[in-house]
Amino acid sequence: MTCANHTSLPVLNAKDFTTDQDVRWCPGCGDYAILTCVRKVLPKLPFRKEDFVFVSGIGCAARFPYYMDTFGVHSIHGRAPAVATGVKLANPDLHVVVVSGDGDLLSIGGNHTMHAMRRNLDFTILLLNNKIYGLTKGQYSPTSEFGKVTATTPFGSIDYPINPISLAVACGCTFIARSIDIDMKHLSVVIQRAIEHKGTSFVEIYQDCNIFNHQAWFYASQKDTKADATIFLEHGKPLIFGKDRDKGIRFHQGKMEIVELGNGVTESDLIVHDETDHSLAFLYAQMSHPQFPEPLGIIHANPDKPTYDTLVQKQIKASFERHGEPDLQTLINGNDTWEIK
Amino acid sequence: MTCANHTSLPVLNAKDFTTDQDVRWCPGCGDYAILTCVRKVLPKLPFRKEDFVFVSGIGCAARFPYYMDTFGVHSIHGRAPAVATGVKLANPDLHVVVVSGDGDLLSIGGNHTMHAMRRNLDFTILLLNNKIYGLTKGQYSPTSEFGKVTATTPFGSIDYPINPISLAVACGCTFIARSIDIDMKHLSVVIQRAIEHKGTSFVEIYQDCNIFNHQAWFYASQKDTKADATIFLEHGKPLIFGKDRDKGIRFHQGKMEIVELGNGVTESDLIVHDETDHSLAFLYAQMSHPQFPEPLGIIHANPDKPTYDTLVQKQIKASFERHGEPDLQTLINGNDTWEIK
Amino acid sequence: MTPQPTQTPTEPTTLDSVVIRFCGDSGDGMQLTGGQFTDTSAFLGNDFATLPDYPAEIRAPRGTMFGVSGFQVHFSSHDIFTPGDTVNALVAMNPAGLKANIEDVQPGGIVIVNEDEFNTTNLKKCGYPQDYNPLLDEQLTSNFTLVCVPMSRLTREALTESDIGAKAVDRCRNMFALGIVYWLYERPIESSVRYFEEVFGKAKSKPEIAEININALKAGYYFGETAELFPSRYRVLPATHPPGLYRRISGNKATELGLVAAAQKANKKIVYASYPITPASDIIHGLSHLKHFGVKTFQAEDEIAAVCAAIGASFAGDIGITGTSGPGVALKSEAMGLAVMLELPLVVVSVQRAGPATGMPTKTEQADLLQSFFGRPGESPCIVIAPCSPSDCFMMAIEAVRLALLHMCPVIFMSDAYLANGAEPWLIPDMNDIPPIEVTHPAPLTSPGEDFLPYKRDLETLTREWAIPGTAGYEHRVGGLEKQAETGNVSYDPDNHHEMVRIREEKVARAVKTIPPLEVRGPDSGDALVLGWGGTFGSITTAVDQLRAEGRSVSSAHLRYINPFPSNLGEVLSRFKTVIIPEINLGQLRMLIRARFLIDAIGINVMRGRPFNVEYLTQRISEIMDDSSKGQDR
Amino acid sequence: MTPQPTQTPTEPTTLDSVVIRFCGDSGDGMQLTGGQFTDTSAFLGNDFATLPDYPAEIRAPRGTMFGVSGFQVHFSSHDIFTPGDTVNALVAMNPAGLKANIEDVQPGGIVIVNEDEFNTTNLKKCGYPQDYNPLLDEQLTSNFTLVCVPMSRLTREALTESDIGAKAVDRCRNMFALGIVYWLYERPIESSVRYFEEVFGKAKSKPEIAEININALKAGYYFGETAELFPSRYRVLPATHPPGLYRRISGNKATELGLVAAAQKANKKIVYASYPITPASDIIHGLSHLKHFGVKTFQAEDEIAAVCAAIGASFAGDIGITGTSGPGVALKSEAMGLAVMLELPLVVVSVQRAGPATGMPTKTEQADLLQSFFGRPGESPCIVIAPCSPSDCFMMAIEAVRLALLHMCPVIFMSDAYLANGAEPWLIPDMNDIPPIEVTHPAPLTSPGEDFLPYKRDLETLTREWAIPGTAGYEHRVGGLEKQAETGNVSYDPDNHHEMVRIREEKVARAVKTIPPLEVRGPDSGDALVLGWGGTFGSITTAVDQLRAEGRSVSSAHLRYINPFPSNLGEVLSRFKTVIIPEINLGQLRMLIRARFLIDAIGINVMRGRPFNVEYLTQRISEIMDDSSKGQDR
Ligand SMILES: Cc1ncc(C[n+]2csc(CCOP(=O)(O)OP(=O)(O)O)c2C)c(N)n1
Ligand SMILES: Cc1ncc(C[n+]2csc(CCOP(=O)(O)OP(=O)(O)O)c2C)c(N)n1
Ligand code: SF4
Ligand code: SF4
Ligand SMILES: [Mg+2]
Ligand SMILES: [Mg+2]
Repeated sequence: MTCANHTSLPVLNAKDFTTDQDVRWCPGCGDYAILTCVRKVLPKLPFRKEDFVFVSGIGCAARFPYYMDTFGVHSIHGRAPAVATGVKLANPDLHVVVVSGDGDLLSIGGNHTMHAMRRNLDFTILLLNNKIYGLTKGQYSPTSEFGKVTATTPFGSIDYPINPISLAVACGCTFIARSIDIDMKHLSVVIQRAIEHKGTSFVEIYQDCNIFNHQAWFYASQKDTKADATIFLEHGKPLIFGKDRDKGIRFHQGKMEIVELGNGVTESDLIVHDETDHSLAFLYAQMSHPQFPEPLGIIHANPDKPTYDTLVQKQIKASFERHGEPDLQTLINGNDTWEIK
Repeated sequence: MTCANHTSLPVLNAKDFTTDQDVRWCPGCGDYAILTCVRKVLPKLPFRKEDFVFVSGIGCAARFPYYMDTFGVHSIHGRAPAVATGVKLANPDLHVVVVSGDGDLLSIGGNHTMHAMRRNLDFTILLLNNKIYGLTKGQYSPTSEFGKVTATTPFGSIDYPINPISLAVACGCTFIARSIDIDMKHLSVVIQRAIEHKGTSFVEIYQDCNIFNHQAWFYASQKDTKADATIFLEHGKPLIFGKDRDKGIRFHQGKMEIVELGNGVTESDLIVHDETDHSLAFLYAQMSHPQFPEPLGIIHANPDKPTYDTLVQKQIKASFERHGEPDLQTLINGNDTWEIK
Repeated sequence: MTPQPTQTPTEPTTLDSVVIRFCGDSGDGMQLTGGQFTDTSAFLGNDFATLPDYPAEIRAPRGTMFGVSGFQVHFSSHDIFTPGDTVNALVAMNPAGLKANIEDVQPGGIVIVNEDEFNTTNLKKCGYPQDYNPLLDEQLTSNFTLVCVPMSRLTREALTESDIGAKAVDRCRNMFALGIVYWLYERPIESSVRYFEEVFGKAKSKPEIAEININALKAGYYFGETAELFPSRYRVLPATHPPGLYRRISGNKATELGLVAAAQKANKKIVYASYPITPASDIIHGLSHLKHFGVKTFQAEDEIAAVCAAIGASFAGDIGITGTSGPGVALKSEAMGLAVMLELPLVVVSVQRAGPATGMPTKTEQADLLQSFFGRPGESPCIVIAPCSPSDCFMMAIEAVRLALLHMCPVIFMSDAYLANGAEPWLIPDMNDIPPIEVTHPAPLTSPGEDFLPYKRDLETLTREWAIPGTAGYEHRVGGLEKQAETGNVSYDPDNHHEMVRIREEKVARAVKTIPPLEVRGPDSGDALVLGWGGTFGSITTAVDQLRAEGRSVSSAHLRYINPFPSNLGEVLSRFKTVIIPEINLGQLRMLIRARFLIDAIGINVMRGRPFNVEYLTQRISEIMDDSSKGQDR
Repeated sequence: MTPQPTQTPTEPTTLDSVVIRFCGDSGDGMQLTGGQFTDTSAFLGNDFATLPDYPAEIRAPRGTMFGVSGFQVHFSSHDIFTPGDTVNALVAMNPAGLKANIEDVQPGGIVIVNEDEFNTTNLKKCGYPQDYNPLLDEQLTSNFTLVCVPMSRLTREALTESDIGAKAVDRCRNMFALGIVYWLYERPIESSVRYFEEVFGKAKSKPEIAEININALKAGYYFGETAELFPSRYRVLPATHPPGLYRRISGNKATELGLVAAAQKANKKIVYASYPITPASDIIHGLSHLKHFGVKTFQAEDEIAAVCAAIGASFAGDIGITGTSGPGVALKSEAMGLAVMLELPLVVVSVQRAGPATGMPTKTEQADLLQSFFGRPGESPCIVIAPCSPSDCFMMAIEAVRLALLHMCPVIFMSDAYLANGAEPWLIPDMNDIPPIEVTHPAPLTSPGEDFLPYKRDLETLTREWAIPGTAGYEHRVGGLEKQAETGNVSYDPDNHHEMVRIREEKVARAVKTIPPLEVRGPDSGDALVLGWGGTFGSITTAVDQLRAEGRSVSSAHLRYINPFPSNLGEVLSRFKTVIIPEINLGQLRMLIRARFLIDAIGINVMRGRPFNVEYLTQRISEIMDDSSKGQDR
């Protein structure tokens, strides 16, 4: 049941992680690329196939586990992080990946997502954010932009959206990243790092819902806009972006500010990305289109905060050390018995 | 049913807001002071008594409405913000105050709190934070400090606490404040501002649970420590604190830093509190004891963001303007009828 | 505009009723096609019933079995109650559609296929063995009247003049198919032409789209006429409906309109708070357009928030309504208990789907009845009612609101996926004939008066007064803790609790006084009574009418009010030797009836995610009537 | 160490059994006092049963009615089953305690009060009219043996030498009172002395606290002896219990231990995921100390997260358990449906309290039975069992785990507030006598073998195999959508759904094979059978035994397994002319019995948040037996 210390691992490939079930997403759905990506990343990791568990809620994205030839639970709407918590409590050696949609993880399931992150459970959450409810045919989600016209908001939504990264930062999540379905290479790197991370790793993935919200991410995915609308974070590198890489971000009075490079402004004036810096993450959390380019990449990573799973095990170990071999009869008897002869 | 435009309001006092029900909190409970404070604040407001609705969940704090001679709902655990939302949808002219505990509003009810804040519903949330579950006799709550020994964590809790201010900031809450039960004067000011605010106003109140968590807030309430452990925010004033008001906070590389005044460091180097600055709120959200003094006062206030309630009314109005007087029969008939003679 | 016949056709065969099913890929527009056919039949004066059947996936990859979408229309010259058991004519736009539906077609039935889609790729996608083409299979050709039409090619050819792009052109195949069927069943194309002109011609101002669809439709119609593919045309005469203005209506639409009508009749506003879930989402979609009718819709963060917002709205004086399906009802159950305790009006619309858990979310079932009775802790009585047909959702939605307001308690309205999506013609009622719903709130006190007693009751109905925030002098607190009679203060007094439990129970029981007695269809005594509730009305009525026509001593009755039961229920049951209860569950109403009346009611219980098959029902009813041993259904 | 009598006392009166109730303010330590008295009685060999009764408020302002806390002990020289209807001796530490409890005292009973607390402030706080002191009321003095003791003053005087502070000294009044009572009932003080020495003397190293408590206790004892306030001392002889080692046990403690024992017997770890709620919280409190027994506790963010974590844990191979009360069960209901669909072991501990909604959270009730049967959408069968006494919680908790593992489905364990908090002596079973629980998981495949079929079933039990993550070759997916038989793949096939619904139902029904038949207490046929379930065992047994002793033809039987019913239930019922079902609800089991067996079972239904009053029960049973009209209970 435990799976530590494997001396030799079989060589696997994406096909080994592919089930015999036909994938049932709409043609052109961004979920396909993400699935392909995950199938390719897993064989690269030094883990056994049978130690993976994929857990999801309900939604288009949440069909994910059916297509991964690993252990998997397609649970109920919004509860994937809670189910995943149970899996890890039972067996901390498993590699657990939660995959679900923005409605699932932020609307009905927002609380579980929040509490998993603050507890630093050692699993990965892939939030497939298409800014819409796909499976129920196009209602707005907590990430939909203000004013969005959808099935339930014919005159435009009046909810201000939540920024998932902001939430993750506020909850003290120890690994926070963002990527996009169309950039398979970037996505692969991010997902691999996320699964490798010890602690809750949260990845927001911009995902195209081809049917109900096709243009939602165009600013971040289309050739003509993406270079200005996004910024790739690299640990130790200054924050530069733009089609001609001529723009950067620097501090001004504790806030971020976009500057043009040149005219006395040089790279050395710019903020240097440090993924271990949690305060910086608070600043990235405030960057959103169109005021700012939106950060893609690993926003924050803190591998040192003990995980919930580890702490559970530590307390169990301490308890064993204190009590020695448990004796059931002694426990049942308790301290106050009397005998009748 | 509507209550706008009152020309003359009766003069009321705290007693007018007091029910005939005996208050049933434990002797010494911090909730008493908060109750007294609220009873004193309401008469100061230019609102009619019958337009107040107090809504709570379940917990010691949640008994609040029974003691307020206003309309009130003592609902179920964690759901007060949702009930309050319904009240405001029905009648936006009411003044709604949610009062509940840390377990209620952040554990089981975390999601409703979060979504109410992001929607900017026009009501006040008073979070009576005693860092413990009082009513169920002393289990740890999401705000309890790491390592806390409680009924369910005999070996210390292993959950990292959530910072309520952080969460409020992440959700874009338009009024965020913090106060403490023992400082009635400060508390009154904060609560009054909160109720006056248009939009979701969130007030974290440090509250002493005399029975199960008596010393939790000592650092912020006791004479010898409080001046160093807290900092009072005042709009337009520099961030100064300490028993001798000799310490301040300034920016350093986009972060906050504590400095001693003197030796070349002057007040003008310090951050000046601007309650309208949302980015600043992100920084306050990161200040916690013992690394930083904890900010008390109005952390953020943005009265300009349209409230959910207003937007609902706006859409209704627009709809009326578009459609004119609604005719039920026309609606029922629809567009595709046929007649049989 | 319907093309006039250029040659004298053979005289069409007149049929009593026909069941036609359109099927194809989710992207093939089958729901629209079926809807158009239904509307046209409606205008012709046929009675009809429809059964849309779509997959849980939004748009599974083209050509796969999961992606098959279907729409069945039963149209007739006499009164019908169901969408029909077996299909007389199947239109299959691709191999997957054919494969998934062929077994429902009656032997000798017409099968029209788009032969262009029967290529190797598509055949493989739906799992046919290599080198096999069903169109060449003796089985198919000998058992059915197979009509192969190269619809893709013909549609393209018909639209060569359009320069709108191949994709849009290809999307018109369904209209080509509809044209053929219109010709076959002698239906005029006007109504559909008008539809395209209105929807695309004006509103969305895409006149080209309107044009190509209309042209494809015409092309199909002409093709039917010209190609002489069919042995005969068919005619289904108008039904003899009572005179009046009619519309097609689905259960969800009727529910939506009923709620609005009730609110207007009560002179109240609605807060409809909901979280999207199949098959209930349509209701919030529809209502969200009706802000000018005083309808406020709220898409909550989850079902719990939705019901709580509805409760909050009711406290503040609007009518709080929340709609969902079984999994959502489960989540709402704690808060529904709160509403029971607060004694506030609340309507819970429960559109049942096949469970347990996520189950089969787009399919129908009746297995949430006991959840609505007992799915809450403590003794927590709610009124439970259930519409029996798509159009009945209108009147029953009004009833739900009326009962909630009159009795100050939650009313659960049990619809289901079949009712929700199925449609039928509806003789539109005159809104003036619907009586107003009286609601009173105490008026503000001008001088300090007596203390308000929020839990003081009307002696007749046992309901309390509904005093709302904003009313001076009526400040009061409600909550989930047990309350002292009259004052409503928190009370842990043992006798008070016992009394309050009894009062809440009795209050709901007294609702019986304003609900109509149960009516029996057929003689009011006899060998057997077939008792049903909810969406099975159509199948049961059809089956029992048929058996009675065959001379059997059997009647039917349908419960639309379930808690409380109509006052005459026990007496009605006692007049029959056997009581048979068909349900799309394992016997939930049956259990309630057995417990209450101690009669050995026999169940017929089939859970296939679909309405009952009338033939099966007929057969089982006779068997049970024949069988003295009266064994339970398998 | 018990002080030896200095003067020859009058010979004590021997009594069969005594009911004593300690009451006072929440801060007066009544639960501790009652517990100590119970322990001492246990050591003396009495049988006993206890009923703690505390307010929902933590510590309402001193002296108010809401703040009254009570603890009742029934101790006896023969077998007893209930904490007793009427109180023989009341100890009231303050006016509120007296006021709240006096009506339960038998006429002529002993009432010992701390007269120091009957001052104007306190009398006013509990609502007595001005200038009225009940101690001076003829009513009280003539109806009861009133013994007024200035306990506050005497305690202070007894502890003058201690310099620990007035507050701590005052807190010892309860021990002074206990001392008096010990003297009155001839109980030795040793056991309590030892308690204080152990708890405060060592563990928390507060020897002064131990000392003052012990001194107060002794002072009370001496006072009893010296003061000659009582007409007589009383003696209750030891009961004739079977030989063996005993302990006092409450239902919650027994549940906790039973779960641990079951896990050990199954050689499995437990994940107990829960969200605090009265009266279930004790269980997670207790279990959180037992990490070395392989018990992992998880305080989740809410009840939904708790049950989902338990399901996740079961998927991964631990025993997933979740515990709560009615409102929590409501929240868990959607996920319980998921567990039904996943066919994983899950134990749901439901400790019922008085509802609906928040109700009376510290009081007992049995009104969640139907919720456990039907509180989920769809046909969603769970096994339901219910312990019948505090100690029975131990064996039934083991049964819950056994059945969940054996049948791969949720098992709902229905305890209640009375069982949870009540205590009785328990003959501790030998753990070696408890048979192991066999669990198997498929072992890893070493070479790629056949495809694993997760929903292939054991032909006998219909359960599927439990293959857990980490096992090579057994990768599989489970989910809430309907699944194809055997493969477990998603399936919307109509016939498959029907079959799966039937299989899930049948699987639970087959659990009947491993559950014991129902036993009848008394003759196995006769005029009446009184049938109960859950926490009413004690009252029913006492009442029926008494009626039988009076010569009536009545037996009793208690259902501990409710879904499925024991196989012989129908047959047992058929042997009695009348079946009477007392329940602390409005007739929930009664409904199930009536529906299943079509017998006119009569209910006795009293919902006062307390166990049945035995006298009332006895009287109602006779009335029903006498009354041919057999009307239902009011
Ligand atoms: C309890 C419950 N409520 C509602 C639903 C209906 N439902 C299914 S998926 C979904 C939202 C899907 O949105 P998202 O999570 O963003 O996933 P996507 O389909 O966009 O990938 C909803 C509301 C459900 N299945 N269960
Ligand atoms: C659904 C539900 N779950 C659990 C409970 C039990 N419960 C009541 S109050 C409470 C927590 C109280 O903590 P908090 O909100 O911090 O309030 P406090 O008592 O500390 O003021 C809990 C767990 C409940 N009443 N309902
Ligand atoms: S509806 Fe959108 S998210 Fe769902 S499968 Fe289709 S394209 Fe993807
Ligand atoms: S338990 Fe704590 S929070 Fe609750 S009333 Fe007592 S002191 Fe206050
Ligand atoms: Mg989405
Ligand atoms: Mg608290």
